[in-house]
Amino acid sequence: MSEALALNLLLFLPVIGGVLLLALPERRADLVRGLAMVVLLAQLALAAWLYLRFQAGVPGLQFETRLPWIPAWGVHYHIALDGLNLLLVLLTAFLGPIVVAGAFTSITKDVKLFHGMVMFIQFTMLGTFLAQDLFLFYVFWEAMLIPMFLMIGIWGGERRIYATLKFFLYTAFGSILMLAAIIYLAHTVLSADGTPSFAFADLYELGLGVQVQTLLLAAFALSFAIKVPMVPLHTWLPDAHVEAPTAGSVILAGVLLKMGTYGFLKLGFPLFPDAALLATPLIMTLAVISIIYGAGLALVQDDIKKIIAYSSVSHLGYVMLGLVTYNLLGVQGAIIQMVSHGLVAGGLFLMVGMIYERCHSRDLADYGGLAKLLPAYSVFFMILTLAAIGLPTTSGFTGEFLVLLGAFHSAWPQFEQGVSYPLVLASLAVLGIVLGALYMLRLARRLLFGEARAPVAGLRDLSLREMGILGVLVLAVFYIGLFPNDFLQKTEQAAMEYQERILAARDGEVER
Amino acid sequence: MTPEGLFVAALPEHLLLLGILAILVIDLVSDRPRDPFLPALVTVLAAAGAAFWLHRIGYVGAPFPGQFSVGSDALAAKAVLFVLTVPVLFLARAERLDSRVAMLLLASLYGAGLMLSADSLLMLFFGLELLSLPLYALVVLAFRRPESAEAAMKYLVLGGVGTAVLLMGISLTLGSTGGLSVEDFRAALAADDFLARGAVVLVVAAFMLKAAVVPFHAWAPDAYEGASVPVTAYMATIVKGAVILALVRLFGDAGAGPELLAVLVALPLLSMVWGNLAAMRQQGFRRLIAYSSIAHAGYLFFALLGAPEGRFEAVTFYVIVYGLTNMLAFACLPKGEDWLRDRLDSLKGLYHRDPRAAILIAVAMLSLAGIPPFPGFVAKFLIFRTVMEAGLVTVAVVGLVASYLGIYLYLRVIQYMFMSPEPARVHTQPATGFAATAALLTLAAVLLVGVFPGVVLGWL
Amino acid sequence: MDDTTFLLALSGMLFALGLVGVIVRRNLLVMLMFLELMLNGVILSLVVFTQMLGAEAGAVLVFLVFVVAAAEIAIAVPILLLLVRTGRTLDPGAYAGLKG
Amino acid sequence: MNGLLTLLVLLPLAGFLVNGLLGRRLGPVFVNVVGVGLPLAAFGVAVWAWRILEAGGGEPLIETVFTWALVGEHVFEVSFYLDRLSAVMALIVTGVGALIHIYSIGYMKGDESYARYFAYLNLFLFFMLLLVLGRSLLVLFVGWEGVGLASYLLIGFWFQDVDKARAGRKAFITNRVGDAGFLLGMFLIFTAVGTLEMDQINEAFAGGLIPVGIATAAGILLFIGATGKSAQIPLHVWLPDAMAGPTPVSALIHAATMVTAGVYLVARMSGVYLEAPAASTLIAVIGLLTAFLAATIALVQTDIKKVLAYSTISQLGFMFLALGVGAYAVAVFHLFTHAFFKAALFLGAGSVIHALNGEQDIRRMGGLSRRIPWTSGTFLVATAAIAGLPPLAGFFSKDEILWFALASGQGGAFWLWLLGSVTAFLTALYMFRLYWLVFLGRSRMAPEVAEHVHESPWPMTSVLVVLAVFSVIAGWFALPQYLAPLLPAPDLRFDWPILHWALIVFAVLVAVAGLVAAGVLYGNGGRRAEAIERRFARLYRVLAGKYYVDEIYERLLQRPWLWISDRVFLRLGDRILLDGSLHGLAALARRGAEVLARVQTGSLHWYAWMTLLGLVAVLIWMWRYV
Repeated sequence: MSEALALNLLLFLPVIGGVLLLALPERRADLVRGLAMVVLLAQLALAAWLYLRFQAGVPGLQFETRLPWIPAWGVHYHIALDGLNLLLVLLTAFLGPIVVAGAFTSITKDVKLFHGMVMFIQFTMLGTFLAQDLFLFYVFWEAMLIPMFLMIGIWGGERRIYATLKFFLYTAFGSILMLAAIIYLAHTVLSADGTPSFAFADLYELGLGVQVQTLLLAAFALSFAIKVPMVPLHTWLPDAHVEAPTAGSVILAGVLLKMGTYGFLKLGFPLFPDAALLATPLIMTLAVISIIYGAGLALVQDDIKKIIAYSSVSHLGYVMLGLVTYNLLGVQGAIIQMVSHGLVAGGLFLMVGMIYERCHSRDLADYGGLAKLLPAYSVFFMILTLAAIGLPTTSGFTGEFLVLLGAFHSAWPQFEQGVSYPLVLASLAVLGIVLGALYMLRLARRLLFGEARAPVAGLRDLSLREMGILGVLVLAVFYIGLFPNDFLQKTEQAAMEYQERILAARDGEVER
Repeated sequence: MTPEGLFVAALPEHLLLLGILAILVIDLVSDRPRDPFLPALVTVLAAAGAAFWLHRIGYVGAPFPGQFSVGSDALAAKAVLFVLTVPVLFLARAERLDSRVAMLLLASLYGAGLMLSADSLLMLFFGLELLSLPLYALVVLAFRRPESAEAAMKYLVLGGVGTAVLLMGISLTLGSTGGLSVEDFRAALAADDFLARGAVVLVVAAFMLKAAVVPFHAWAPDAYEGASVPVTAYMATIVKGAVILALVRLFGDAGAGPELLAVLVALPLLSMVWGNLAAMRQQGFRRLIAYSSIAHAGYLFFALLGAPEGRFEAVTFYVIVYGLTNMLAFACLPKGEDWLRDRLDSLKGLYHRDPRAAILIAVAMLSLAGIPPFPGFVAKFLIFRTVMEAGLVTVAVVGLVASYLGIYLYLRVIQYMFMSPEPARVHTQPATGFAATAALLTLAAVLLVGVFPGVVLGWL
Repeated sequence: MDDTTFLLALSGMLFALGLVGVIVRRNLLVMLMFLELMLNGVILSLVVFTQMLGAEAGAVLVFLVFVVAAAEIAIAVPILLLLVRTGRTLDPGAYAGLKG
Repeated sequence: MNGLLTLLVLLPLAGFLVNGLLGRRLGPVFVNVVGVGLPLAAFGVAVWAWRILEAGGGEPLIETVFTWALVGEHVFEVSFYLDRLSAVMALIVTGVGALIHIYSIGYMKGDESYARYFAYLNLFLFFMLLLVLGRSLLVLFVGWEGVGLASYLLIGFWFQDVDKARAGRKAFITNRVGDAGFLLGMFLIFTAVGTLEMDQINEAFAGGLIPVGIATAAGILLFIGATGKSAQIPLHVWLPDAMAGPTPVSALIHAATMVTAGVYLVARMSGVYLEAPAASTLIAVIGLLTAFLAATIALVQTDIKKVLAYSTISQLGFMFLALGVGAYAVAVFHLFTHAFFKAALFLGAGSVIHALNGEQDIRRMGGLSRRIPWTSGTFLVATAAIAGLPPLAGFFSKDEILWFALASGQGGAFWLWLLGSVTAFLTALYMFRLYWLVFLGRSRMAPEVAEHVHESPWPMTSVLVVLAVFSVIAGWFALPQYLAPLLPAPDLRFDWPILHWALIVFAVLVAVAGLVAAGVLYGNGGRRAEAIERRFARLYRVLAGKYYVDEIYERLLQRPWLWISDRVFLRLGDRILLDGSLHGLAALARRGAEVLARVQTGSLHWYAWMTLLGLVAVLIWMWRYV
């Protein structure tokens, strides 16, 4: 099987799975779950195979498929792997079976529709990452809202309607401005050389004026920043997370938020490098504010899910910080941090779901001393907490360390030239690790330590299935913490290209 | 003018006429009421096929020079509108299709055909009236409900005002340019005198009234609510499409002057905001679609802002998509008492009673909202690209933001179907038979347009 | 003011009067008559323009307007009958069941 | 031998994994074998490695394990580095560590989380070995944070007690503050030098290519990290609270090994500090201040472990004083001796607590020397050692520190020596006070406690004896001379042997004075001390309140941060500004929808009006300028 074919299969497996699901009777929930599991495991296998086949150090796209879709506009069905999306695709495929396995017992209503939605989400998320054509990207980007909307709205908590509408309308507002920018770009590319094109590769070569770039970047950035989310555009996130079912939270935190940072990485900054350089102080500031603001908010929450939701705001601040360092360390760190956050936050949400399933409460005040009641649960929770804090040997450390090192590395030369704000921001970001420990350990202490109590007596510890899920996650967390080099090698070329694209603009500015 | 030219150029219209006559004759000779579905369907399909065929062979002809001519665009538009009527027939059959309804429908369609081939304002006016007059009757024909007469009355009076306004505009055109041909109108568009300006704005206003653009929209919600489902579907899609396609034909390769441009920007924008906002609170499905159609009229009129060569493609594609998705939604509405099935409340928990219908309505709603991957997105993209290509970047951005306002109202329908608990007593049943067939037909078309928009765009 | 301008102004006034009449009168039949008045204004202007410019298309249109006006009334009257049968009044204000 | 250092590091890790995963199921004997056997094996390996090192004449052993990350031209390798400094550290860590593991068998007997305890302890050893053997700052940092984790887990070992869990958290957070400084320092060095391998960093700085400004900044930043781990002002607050953990943990982590990591770091990075006199001075001053202030606090503490904790802080301050004046080897020497006597003291305290069934308040002890002679004896030896009585271990190392504080050419000063000597006096005073109150005098124990007083089992006492022996002899190793090739002694301002001898005599006198003072004050049931307490009540309250540093932090940092998070971020920011404007917009849309719905009255007349208005408006618009 050729790799390009496998890539297409990877993308469309969930669609095939979804159609097969439709054929199953609603009452056979076990069959539905089994089928979904098989399909997503197959997808994971494909993703892993493609990851292994992916060649490090080769510039450009790999395993490319490019077919005309709307020829009159130059829109293509164009998908490929590159260093930027490779890990995210792997992460998405990795979390798929975990989500399904995690929902074995918690989803009993509309099982078929639920798994259909999981498939739909997998499809759209993978599509977003794989797309190499702006139009296609937008289609997937926006389509992703639909299954997520339903997932929160149907299987969510009490205020699910509010949360899901807020999620949809908030993100759609960003998207609509991005759409405006895309339409503008489409028409610009048309008038530039006559052959219409939406291919990223062509768009990178545009060379627009700084003013236009700034406006377009503002539109793109708004959309991406909402999805990341960066303060002050984050308020949809806690509501969505709190109300979403566990699976929704896992997908949301695990992959969906990365679409925002991926957007910046793949599109926002490299498409408009001059504007990106102009906006760097702003984005850097917002990134650091996100780190601190999220950490502060996470500290004063009593809803476990909200704590983790706000921690996502904080953690993705690191990703954003890494992206605007424009050096290899920071960018590579940001990529790793994305994956790490996906695993860690996803895992934590799963664990919250497991305890919620048992006790039907997410209020910290209801819990204490779970380490006594649920030892295995507590071990996993502790490991994931530590990974969230960024303790060395976990994936969180790899990401944060490289990001912060990169930030400092790019800030110091500027400091020596008399520009001190990057250094101040980088230092503040480093202080963020203290704040991170503050709220995560508060969570761990309140939940795991202290006098043993829980709303429900006679709690079962983790089942084998749950241990399996968490075990796999934790292994991945440690793998990235201990041996990140393989990942780094595969992404390095793309990160370098990203960096060069933006630095070329800076050099051009110097010449001017 | 050769006879065969006369015959061929207006072949679709002739077929429609033939169909009307056939139904009339059957009705006359038969001693009991006959089901006119099959003849009507055959007629519409034949007319659409003829239009499509003529379009494919690249037929160009002008049997009545200066009055009636057909070209590629006109034939494509006719084919689209006629094909879109097919689900209307199915819907009508699912409710109540007697020969009167069938004949009125075909007659109205005949008017649309004339309008789309009109080369003079005279013909245009004639076509428009032929399109509208049967509609008043069609609205009232759902007279199992008292509101239908009220709806028809409002539609009739305001439609009459529209007719008068259009005539005044035509008259002023005549006074300003000395002729009634479309070229004369285009000259008036370019002219800068008192009469010409009044002429163009009155004509445009009349078209806006027929297409329900704010502030000439007031009849639409009431008329839609009062009419039966198939008639509403017909009004919301085919009539609206025909009117705007006719206007596009009328404008031809001319552009609006700055003053008219301002009107063409402001009123559609107002329409989008108004329609989208007002629809948020609606409790009736048809009323919701009415307001949504007011907003969509705004998008459609935006196409006129673009460069002449792109307008037709944009509008036609939009009409196809918008028409199909509306039909899809209407076709999936559950069966039951008319006023009950119209209430949004009866959609609550629909997913559990009829998952297929719920999913299809959701698809339709999302497409109307312009969310990809559904074809409504491509249509929206096309319209706003047209606007942006004309250099009106700000207008396009504002328009897109206005279209954002509309997302909520469609989401609300989905929310009702999927996320609300089922009402204690359900008075409606899943759609079956003809409605379900219509749903399947439109779904296939929606999927085709959604997955391969390039094919459709290439054909246009 | 020459005759043409006067006649045109008159036609415009007729038209406006008709529209205002539709708005202010509280009887559906009278409203329909004002609708006809609007059309009369149009016809007057058409005639003036035809006369002035010698464009016979205008004359054709005048006849067409007659036809359409008649057709409109032909449809309007049964609708009014239906209305009155249920509402027992010709005041359009009584028929405001559809709103919102 | 290749892989030896890796083996050394991995042995405790294996212990952690085995005990952590299987320990609960396999029972205490198995746990003992694994949990104690592997650290002992590690000690053996450490000795072996040390012999190889010495066989090579002190030439460092380097073992590269794998490349952690390769980013562009930057290489981050996991590699181990054994020179004499790290060999000493490794020997202390594994040696004392193994002893304390043995002690724990007795101390933790019967605890329901026995396996977990040994797993954590092994985990600590693993990270500590990573810390001392790491070649690059990165590996050191991994160990650095890792021991912090182990410390956190062990402090909160009895997690059902909320205060203990809280103390663990406090330790972790405070350390994190230091770690942030550490990271920044590491980043700065990386930016300046381009590598994190410490031997290369030292070389680069020694080469004089790096500006003094960077050296100073890096030095201070790394020192901030050290203040966190080694509990120096201003980050010392966690260590007293850390006494919540099991006592062997206090001995191992919070006295002998982990807290000395900061000292090790500065000594290891001596290349940087040699280029940064300002940073060195800062270290000396902070170290001395810490030593002095902690000693004053220790004077009035009533919890046996708290006294020892402040004593630890104070002794660490001495080490930093030595580091600050450039006497790196001397600091390590004191670290070495301190490890033994402080471990002995803590384990002795543990034995006391064990004997008294958990009692820790020295006001309710007294007269224990006859009841638990082994403990008492070893405790006395260790007390004398820390007080600096010759010829015990503390005497040698402390004397050296004071000498260099005065005479070092790298920042030695009279006042450093003077305050150091005062602190030495205080040390003797509070330590003998402790001994007096616990072991001598009349018993103040509650009768039911007194009944059950018993000497600890042999695993505990034997360890005490071993440590006491080392407390005696550890000073006889000439560690500074051994380390001199690596960490040469600083130049002296004046090299007068007579002065040196005079100072030694003076130091002995100071220690004896402390002993005597303690005897006078506390000999008679502590009545004289109480009189002084009453006389200087305010001073006493300040000391007993630990200078209110915790309270100040709470007021200045913790509460404002909570306030900002809650009021500014959550209430003002999220709820009012962000969600508020969002809901405002939504309300606006709803309101608009309502108004528009009301416009649609259903009245035909009004509809016609709207049409007319629209027509008039567009006509006026079109005819504006015509």
